[in-house]
Amino acid sequence: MTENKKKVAAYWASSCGGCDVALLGLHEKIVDLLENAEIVFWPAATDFKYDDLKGYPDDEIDITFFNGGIRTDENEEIANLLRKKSKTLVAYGSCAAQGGIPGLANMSSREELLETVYTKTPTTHNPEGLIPSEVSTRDGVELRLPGLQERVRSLEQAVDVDFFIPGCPPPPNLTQKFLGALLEGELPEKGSVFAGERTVCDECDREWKGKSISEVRRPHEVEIDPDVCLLDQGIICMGPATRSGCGAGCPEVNVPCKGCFGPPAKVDDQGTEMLNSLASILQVGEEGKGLEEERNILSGLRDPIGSFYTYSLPSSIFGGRVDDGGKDE
Amino acid sequence: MGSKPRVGVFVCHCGENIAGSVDVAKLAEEAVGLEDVVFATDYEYMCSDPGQNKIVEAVDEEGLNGVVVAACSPSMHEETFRNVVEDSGLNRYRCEIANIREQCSWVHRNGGTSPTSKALKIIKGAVQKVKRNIPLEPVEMDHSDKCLVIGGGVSGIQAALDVAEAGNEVILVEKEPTIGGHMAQLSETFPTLDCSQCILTPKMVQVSRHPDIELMTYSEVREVSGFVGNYRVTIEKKPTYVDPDACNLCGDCEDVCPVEVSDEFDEGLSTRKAIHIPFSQAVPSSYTLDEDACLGLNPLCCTECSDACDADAVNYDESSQFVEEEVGAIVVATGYDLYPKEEMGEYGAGSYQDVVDGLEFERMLSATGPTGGEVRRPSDGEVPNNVVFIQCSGSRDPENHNPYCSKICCMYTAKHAKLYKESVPDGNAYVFYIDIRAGGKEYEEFIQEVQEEERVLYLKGKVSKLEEVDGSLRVTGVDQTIGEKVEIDADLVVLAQSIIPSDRAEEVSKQLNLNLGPNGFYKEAHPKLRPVESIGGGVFFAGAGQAPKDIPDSVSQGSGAAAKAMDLLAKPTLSQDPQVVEIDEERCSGCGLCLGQCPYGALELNSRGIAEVNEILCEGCGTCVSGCPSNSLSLKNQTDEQVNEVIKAYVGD
Amino acid sequence: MKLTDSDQDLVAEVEELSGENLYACFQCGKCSASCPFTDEMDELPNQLIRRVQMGDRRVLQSKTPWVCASCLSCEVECPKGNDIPAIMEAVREIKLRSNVDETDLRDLDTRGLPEIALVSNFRKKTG
Amino acid sequence: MEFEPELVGFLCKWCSSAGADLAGVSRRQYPSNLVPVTVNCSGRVDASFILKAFKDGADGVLVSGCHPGDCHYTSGNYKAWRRVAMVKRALEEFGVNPSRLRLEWVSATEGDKFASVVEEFTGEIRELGPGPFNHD
Repeated sequence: MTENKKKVAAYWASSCGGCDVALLGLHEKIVDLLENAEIVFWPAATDFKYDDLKGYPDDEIDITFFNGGIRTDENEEIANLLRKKSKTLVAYGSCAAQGGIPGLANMSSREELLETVYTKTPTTHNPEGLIPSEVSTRDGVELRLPGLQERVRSLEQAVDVDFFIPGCPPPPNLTQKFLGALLEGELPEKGSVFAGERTVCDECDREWKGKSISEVRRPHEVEIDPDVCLLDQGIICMGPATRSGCGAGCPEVNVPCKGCFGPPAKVDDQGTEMLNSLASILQVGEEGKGLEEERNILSGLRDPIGSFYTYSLPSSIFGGRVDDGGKDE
Repeated sequence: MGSKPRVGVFVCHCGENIAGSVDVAKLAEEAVGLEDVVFATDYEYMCSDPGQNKIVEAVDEEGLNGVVVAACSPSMHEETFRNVVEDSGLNRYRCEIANIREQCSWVHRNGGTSPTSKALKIIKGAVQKVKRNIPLEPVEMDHSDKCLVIGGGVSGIQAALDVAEAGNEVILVEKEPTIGGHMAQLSETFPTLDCSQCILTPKMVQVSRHPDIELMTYSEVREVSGFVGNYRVTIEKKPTYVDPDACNLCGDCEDVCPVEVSDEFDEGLSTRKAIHIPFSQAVPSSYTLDEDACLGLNPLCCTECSDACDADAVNYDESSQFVEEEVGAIVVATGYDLYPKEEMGEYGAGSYQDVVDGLEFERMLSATGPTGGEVRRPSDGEVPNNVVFIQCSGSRDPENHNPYCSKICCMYTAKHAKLYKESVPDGNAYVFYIDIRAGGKEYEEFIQEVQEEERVLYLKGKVSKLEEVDGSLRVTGVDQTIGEKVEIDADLVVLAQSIIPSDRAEEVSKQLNLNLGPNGFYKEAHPKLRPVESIGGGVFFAGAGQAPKDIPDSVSQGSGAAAKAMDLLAKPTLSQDPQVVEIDEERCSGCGLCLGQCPYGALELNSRGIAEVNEILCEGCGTCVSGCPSNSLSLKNQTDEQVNEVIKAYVGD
Repeated sequence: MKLTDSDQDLVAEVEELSGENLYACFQCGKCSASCPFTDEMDELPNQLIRRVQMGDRRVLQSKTPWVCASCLSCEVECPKGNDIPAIMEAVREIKLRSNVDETDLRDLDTRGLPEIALVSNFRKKTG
Repeated sequence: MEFEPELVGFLCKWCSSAGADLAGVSRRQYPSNLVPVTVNCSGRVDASFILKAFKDGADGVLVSGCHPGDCHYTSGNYKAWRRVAMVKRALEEFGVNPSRLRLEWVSATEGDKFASVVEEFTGEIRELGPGPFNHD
């Protein structure tokens, strides 16, 4: 172990674990990394304890890859701790960067979530209807669980973040690119996103040929033309409102983009941009003649929030379901 | 703003108009407290000379780089104050109007939340906007001085003559071997009964002789690129195989030609040779060899016409020529066709020889037509004694045919009936109609005259059925005035077939990026206020391609289109409001979603696959800006940031 | 009604008797709108004119000309200045001149009847 | 004190803002709760403007443009129509009463209509109470 080795940490908050796997997805490159870096904290791969982390002096860690959003008090506590101990904190993956899929839970209240998960799912067996709470006593012993917060937040919504590597999970080449920049000491300005500057369409070879679309279809309802833009074929593809850098892998294999790279540089709310654009290009017959039908199509869309905010709900304008201050009609 | 914003706010009392319900002094006081506002004042009449001077002085003394005038609607004095700001040395877009009169002081005199607090919000919004405004200069562009007219019917002829008379070069493109259009086929014109050719052919000759009109007959526009002021047009000149300069119209070629085909000028009621001239006064006056009918342009098969031509005008080796032209304005006058009578299942679907359409009947009535002007029925050449005219044939029938009124049929049917009665005084003319629409100068008088003087029986009701019974045509209709069905055994039936757009309309609309309405007619920029302009600008409509029209309307619109074209061509440069769309080339991915959203076709993808805006075509509506999913488009001085900051100024605190 | 079999003589006769051009009528209906007796008629005055235009002899069976009181309302209002009462009279004349005697004096109870009524009766029922 | 809603109105420059001006010229009185943002065309109204207005604290948002067929830019109002339909759908999902967003066609000659629309809308939102991000 040389003195020059960079101290690297990785942490997993509210996420599926795929991002940790993605780090391992560097394959043999990880060996190169280990030549130049030392892992000082990575619960998914190594046996470090929180106390070890707490014991480090501030700014001891050169770089922390933080994946997952902030869902629990524990997530927030460790995020703060890692922020203190790290020179550079990277929001790694869609959940850390925008809140990710777990962020869709923001469409329900905490109580609704617990009730659904512990009592309502078809596979749940919980005859007593027990719902975990932060503090409980068993055999005279007080047990504590990290608190489940009201909302999922992206890492940036909880602590200061230096860089973002988006993706679900981030593709290895972006991680490599970041590590290269780190080791060369050539990191860009704070707040940079390690991905493209444009949208997925920039990397997608499909061509938008029409002027508008006249219906919205689901992928299984279409015999997909491999050369034509999926949106042009009526399939909701988030590509136009999603940051590039992934190489358009999904649309290339007839799978519409779900938006995991988050919004492109100038967009702050990916979902709103997409629903706005979809409304702009939907046209039944001659412009202005099919208004009622168009409205029916738009208001009949299944799960608009789930479709347009798959990965970005917590960092969107509304952030999730809100309480209408007023009375319901 | 490059340097730090220094905004001045000028609150107008407008006498008591604003000051009567809004605390103007308080507004000025509060405005100074706003971020980036370094000066604020109120004055009785900001638009007066002393008021304007206050702005000029403050810009100078306070080093303002943004001005907000809180006064009346921008539609009143935005120009005034922008001029003042320009006079004071700033770019005119450094000025914003806060409308606190029409939309505040005048409408909130009593009750509700305070008009003063609303006025302050409006001012705050204007401050947020003006400090983000960028200086802009009008977009200027050179243009070609030529005008292209597509279609050589009477409307196109009129447009071409008017534009050329104004001193601009005109290229008149006509797909047929002669100009004249349908008007040249007509016998006489309603309501004056002028001989159609007599009034038209002098104009045709004028076209051919005009030094500034380049006439290209037997030609079609094949490709158009560019935009208003600068169109690049490729025109195909099809081979006529006859040199018009050499041809002396002796007609020897026609005499010897062994091929006879149906004559389209006579609507198929006569035949012509493969080498032919549409009619004797055709312009250009020259023969055309119809390559489809000719025995193959093969000297081994037949060289009769060439052999017979003493002038050596026939040349079998001619081929299509493609001519490229740059033009600034385009007049589209592609005209109309008749809805085919084959579509009229209820009227025999074209299977009865003695059921003719309006144009066929015109040829029968024409002195130069196949019957020399005598009405004779096609089947046996007999003079018909009972003639039934059916109006609205294919019109006003949304379910089976066309939904619209073809406008001219009431009049030409009356004319037909009159001319028939003049030709066959003992004959009976019956007209079936739904309504008589005679809304033109001296039209109603004409209709009444035909009914009264010519004793034409007008029956109110549509004919349901037409069938051949014992050698005549049994017409079954109704007369609603007596509420009874009527039958007529007719010798000849004339269908006033619906007017439809010429078959060229669709192609031309694609070439020029024009919109077609639901019935295939060109769609104008505004149905009432801009009836001859296309949405995109630079292309103007004349004649029946835009909607069914009679001759006076077609000629008027031809002149109207010419005036619009001349107006454009007369400008030294084309200039445009610079508040147009701008594209962030670093961000645009060329997804293409914006292209179809632009009503003006101002957006296209460039060779790098990135959207590019044509600032001349862009009208600055900003629809595409909001429709861009990556926010790569912005509207100058109405950016997302500006709107969002205005919103914050209104509701955020 | 088969128009090609129409009775052109009827048209000519009405025009001769009335001195009016039947084709001057363009069926606006104002005569019928202004007529005070249409409730009693079996067809409207404009319909009667149309039938005559068409040469429809059934018009001679119509009640309408007999209900017509020649009050001239229609003529005053007609936009074409047609003398419609004259046309009505012409139709009545044609009917009368057809010389059909439909009244048998013996069937009539003439007691107490004013003379003028008797004359009217002859005029109406006899032709 | 009675709840006074804060309303933002996006008015197109050619029809609705001119209509609002006409209401002024005719001195037609209406509540001052709505503050107008004039944009070139109702088609300029981005869905995010509407959501941000709510986020900033607006209790209601009006989008007003030229009548169908009369858009100064021929078809921007149709885009507005569809975007508003879409945002209403999203608002509903987000738990916001979609009546807080209103689309109206107001022409330059309809000063009275503009005033009535604001009057009605203000009343309606006053009834509904504070918007999703206005809890004060």
